Amino acid sequence: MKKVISGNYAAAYAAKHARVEVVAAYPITPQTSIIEKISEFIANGEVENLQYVPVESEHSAMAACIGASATGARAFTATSAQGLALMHEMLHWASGARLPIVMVDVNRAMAPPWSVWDDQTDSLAQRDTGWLQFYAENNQEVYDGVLMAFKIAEHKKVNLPVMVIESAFILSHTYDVVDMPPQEEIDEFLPPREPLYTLTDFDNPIAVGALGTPSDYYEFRYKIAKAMENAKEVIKEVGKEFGERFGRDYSKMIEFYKTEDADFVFMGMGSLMGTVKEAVDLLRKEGYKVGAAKVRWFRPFPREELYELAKNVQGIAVLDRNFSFGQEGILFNEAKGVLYNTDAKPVMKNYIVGLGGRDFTVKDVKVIADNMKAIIEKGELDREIEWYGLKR
Amino acid sequence: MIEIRFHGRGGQGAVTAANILAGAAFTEGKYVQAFPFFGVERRGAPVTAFTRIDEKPIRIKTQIYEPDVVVVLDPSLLQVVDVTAGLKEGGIVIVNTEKSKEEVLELLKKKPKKLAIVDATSIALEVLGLPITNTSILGAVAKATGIVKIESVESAIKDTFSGELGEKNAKAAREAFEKTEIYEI
Amino acid sequence: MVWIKEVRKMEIPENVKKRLSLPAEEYFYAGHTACQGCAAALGLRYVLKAYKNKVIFTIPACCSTIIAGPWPYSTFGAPLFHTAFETTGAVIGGIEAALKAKGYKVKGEDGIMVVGWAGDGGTADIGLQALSGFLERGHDGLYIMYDNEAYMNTGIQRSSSTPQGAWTTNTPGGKKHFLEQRPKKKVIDIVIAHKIPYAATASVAYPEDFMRKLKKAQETPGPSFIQLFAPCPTGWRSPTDKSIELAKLAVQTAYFPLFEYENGKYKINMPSPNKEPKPLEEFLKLQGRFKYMNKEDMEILQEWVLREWDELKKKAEMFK
Amino acid sequence: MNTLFGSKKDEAKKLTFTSESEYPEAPITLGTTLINFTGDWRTFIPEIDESKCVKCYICWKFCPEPSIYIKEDGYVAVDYDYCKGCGICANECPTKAITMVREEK
Repeated sequence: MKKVISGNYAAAYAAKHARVEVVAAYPITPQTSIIEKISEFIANGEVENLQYVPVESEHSAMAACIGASATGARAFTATSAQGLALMHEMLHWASGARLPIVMVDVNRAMAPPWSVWDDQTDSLAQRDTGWLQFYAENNQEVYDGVLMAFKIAEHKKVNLPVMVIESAFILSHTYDVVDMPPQEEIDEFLPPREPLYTLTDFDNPIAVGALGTPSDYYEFRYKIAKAMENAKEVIKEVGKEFGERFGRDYSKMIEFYKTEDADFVFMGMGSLMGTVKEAVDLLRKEGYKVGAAKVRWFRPFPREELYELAKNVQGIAVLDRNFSFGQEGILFNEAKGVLYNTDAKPVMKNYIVGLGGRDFTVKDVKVIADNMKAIIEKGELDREIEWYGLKR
Repeated sequence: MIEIRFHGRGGQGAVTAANILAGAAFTEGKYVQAFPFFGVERRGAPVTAFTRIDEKPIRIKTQIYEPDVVVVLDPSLLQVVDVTAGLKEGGIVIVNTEKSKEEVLELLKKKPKKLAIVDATSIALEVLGLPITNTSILGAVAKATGIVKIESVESAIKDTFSGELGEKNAKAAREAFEKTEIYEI
Repeated sequence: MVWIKEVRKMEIPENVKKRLSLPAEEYFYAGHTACQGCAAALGLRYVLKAYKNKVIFTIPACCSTIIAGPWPYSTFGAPLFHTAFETTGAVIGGIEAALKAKGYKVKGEDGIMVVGWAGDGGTADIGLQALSGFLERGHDGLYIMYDNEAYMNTGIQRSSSTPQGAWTTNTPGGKKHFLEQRPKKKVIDIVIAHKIPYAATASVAYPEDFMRKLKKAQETPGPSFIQLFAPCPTGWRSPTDKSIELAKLAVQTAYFPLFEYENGKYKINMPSPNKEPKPLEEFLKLQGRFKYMNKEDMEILQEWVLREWDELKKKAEMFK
Repeated sequence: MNTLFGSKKDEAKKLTFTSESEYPEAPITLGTTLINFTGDWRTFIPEIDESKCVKCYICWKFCPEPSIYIKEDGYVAVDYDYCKGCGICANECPTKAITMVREEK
């Protein structure tokens, strides 16, 4: 059924359709309407067996999800920025204990100064916590992302938590058409969870997370690294199955848009890539041979797909709505690193755009296109990192 | 693609109006997008909200700078906000006011091609008993722009508000549709 | 992978079993790595005797993390989840929610007990917020704070549950006479302020009383809280064989009186409110942590004990 | 062997892992600490004088290990594999039936 709903409502519906059993969450703008909607489902009796724990902080939200997930339940939460930062410690806990929790992070800029607007630095700062990260371009992808996230997270080759990321307001509060399959079809796609272990086996009791001495800790870290590597295959498999069942294919970790014959491409994540695709069409009408590469999955990082792209283009303009202070945009940093030991050496330039929700428009993409074109023609970077649109 | 900008005050339902309009266009098979200005405005402060309507999926995720249509829910805003900022050549302005066409034009910085006037506040007070003009003004939008049919607006309103509330709001929209005066400038 | 399936039953003669004041079964395994004379380990043994294997434990960072055994071994004959320092209250809330979502019976007769077992630092300090959330939301669980009055696992640093005048490694006694400056935080009072159905203090020296309270906690729906006094010979600089003696003295001097709070009513269990408690000095003199105290320090602590004891007696009188 | 944990103690196995693939996927425990004989921590060892023992089982009750067991005849004995020699049993024994003596090693 198609419905015009906000990104946050899409997330809430997806959680409901995934038949989550425990939701523990704490209010923060712009996440709150996800939890409000879920509460509404409960109040209206639209969900069965859903326990909602209105915790006293995000740290406890993640802790409660961890307890619930370790007990075998399908657990869900959502947060933003400061809340995600507060959870940081427990994000490691969730992955270390191999719990397939799914969380929606509504990307929001970190304070100070206070900001409630879109910025990817909050989620990217959690890149080393052992969570898979999926960046949604639009509300449909928020919905699809949450459904796929559970299936991928709970896959026996993965057993890791997944973060589904959407933009503050640009998706979270924007109404858009979302197609939601019938519940029976979703149930077929996403059967009940079969946990790796559970705390309810009283005859064979286990202790989870006991002290790992230097002789054993290392191997458990390797297990997570391997599961993350396995996740790449599982993502493609599940993305393909999703496409076959529901008509929207997610078998690629990077969505390539008109990249086949492109001289150079724009690479980025999340909602800004919708605007970029629009701009690519307009630029192509004007004779530019450009494309777009939307990185859907940042963790695990799609090394192989990026390499395939990089060897066929002359340049990559990496658009980062985030920044790692003392270094560069985070996607740029990772993409460049991946290509270092390969024979693909496109010109790469980092454009820092839209921090704290500053609008990033089709016009801006055109300006960047001209800049990239000049760089490629000249064969020389003007500068490696550009704070695009900075008031100078 | 048609881009519509709503001007209202916090609490008047400008955001809901943008959403209902999107819902109405959606029932006619269009692709839609509706969003508030991403601010932190509180009740009473001037707010804006936006709707995009297109025949194909809408990928663009930016704010609207050059609207085709401007809808003003609160007449007092005409003195405070430049409601015609960025209005496209040939654009339409729809105002809830008791003022005359001349008086409204006087207050607009940029002259639209078409001006629609309706006293939505009186209609809302009469039908709903409340000065909430977001549903009635949509009747004017349907009439002045022809983007959506009034029937679609009515059904989108009933989808948003259940029961009697939906009926009343749909009635307000229909009434405004009938009473809207349209002037080609 | 080898799974060791063991449901432990002590091979105690049947005729003896009847004469024991505690359940014979052991679900707390030997071979653990607690210090000699550790009362916290004893406390765990009692909880496992009370609930057998039908309990899910949550333990944050504390000595019990180590006591519970290094991977791949567990000291527990029941499921256990190790968690981060400040999260006990939240994790047991999550476990309880999951059990309910899955249709398990929680608490009550034959119900699964969800138990948080945390030290005084993990409860009175870093875990206080999550504890408050757990209590306020009314989860069906039990939170046990084992109180050894300092951060023992990290090497004896003061917590807000450390008594005034005590030596710890960050409140040392020196030429300028530093020592712990603030009185012991009354966590149980904070807990009672949440108006939960059942809260109690208990001591390892009185296991029958503790067992009764554990039973009560199981029978009472909603959140329960027990503050268990658990001497630490390592941190208290006391002889390892004196742990029980010290725990008894703490009660007899009214330094740590045993009482229950049940649906608004207070009930003192020990010592007798009608008798003068023993002088505090008897409790203090067995412990190296109090050896830096001068006469004035001792008086301050003795006064504090009697004042608190008096307050408790008044509450017990007022809320019968 | 009639000790506190009986045959379970015998069955307890030391687990060794030589390759990554032998590890479980998640850090969950696979055995009990009964493999860990903490008796060698001891300096003093409890000795029980059965002639003084009144079978009150206070020592059994207060053993934190636990390493005191009850024999067929109702007298108590110590599982020296685990007893760390803390001396609580001797201190709490009302008839002084337990004494802590320096252990010869």
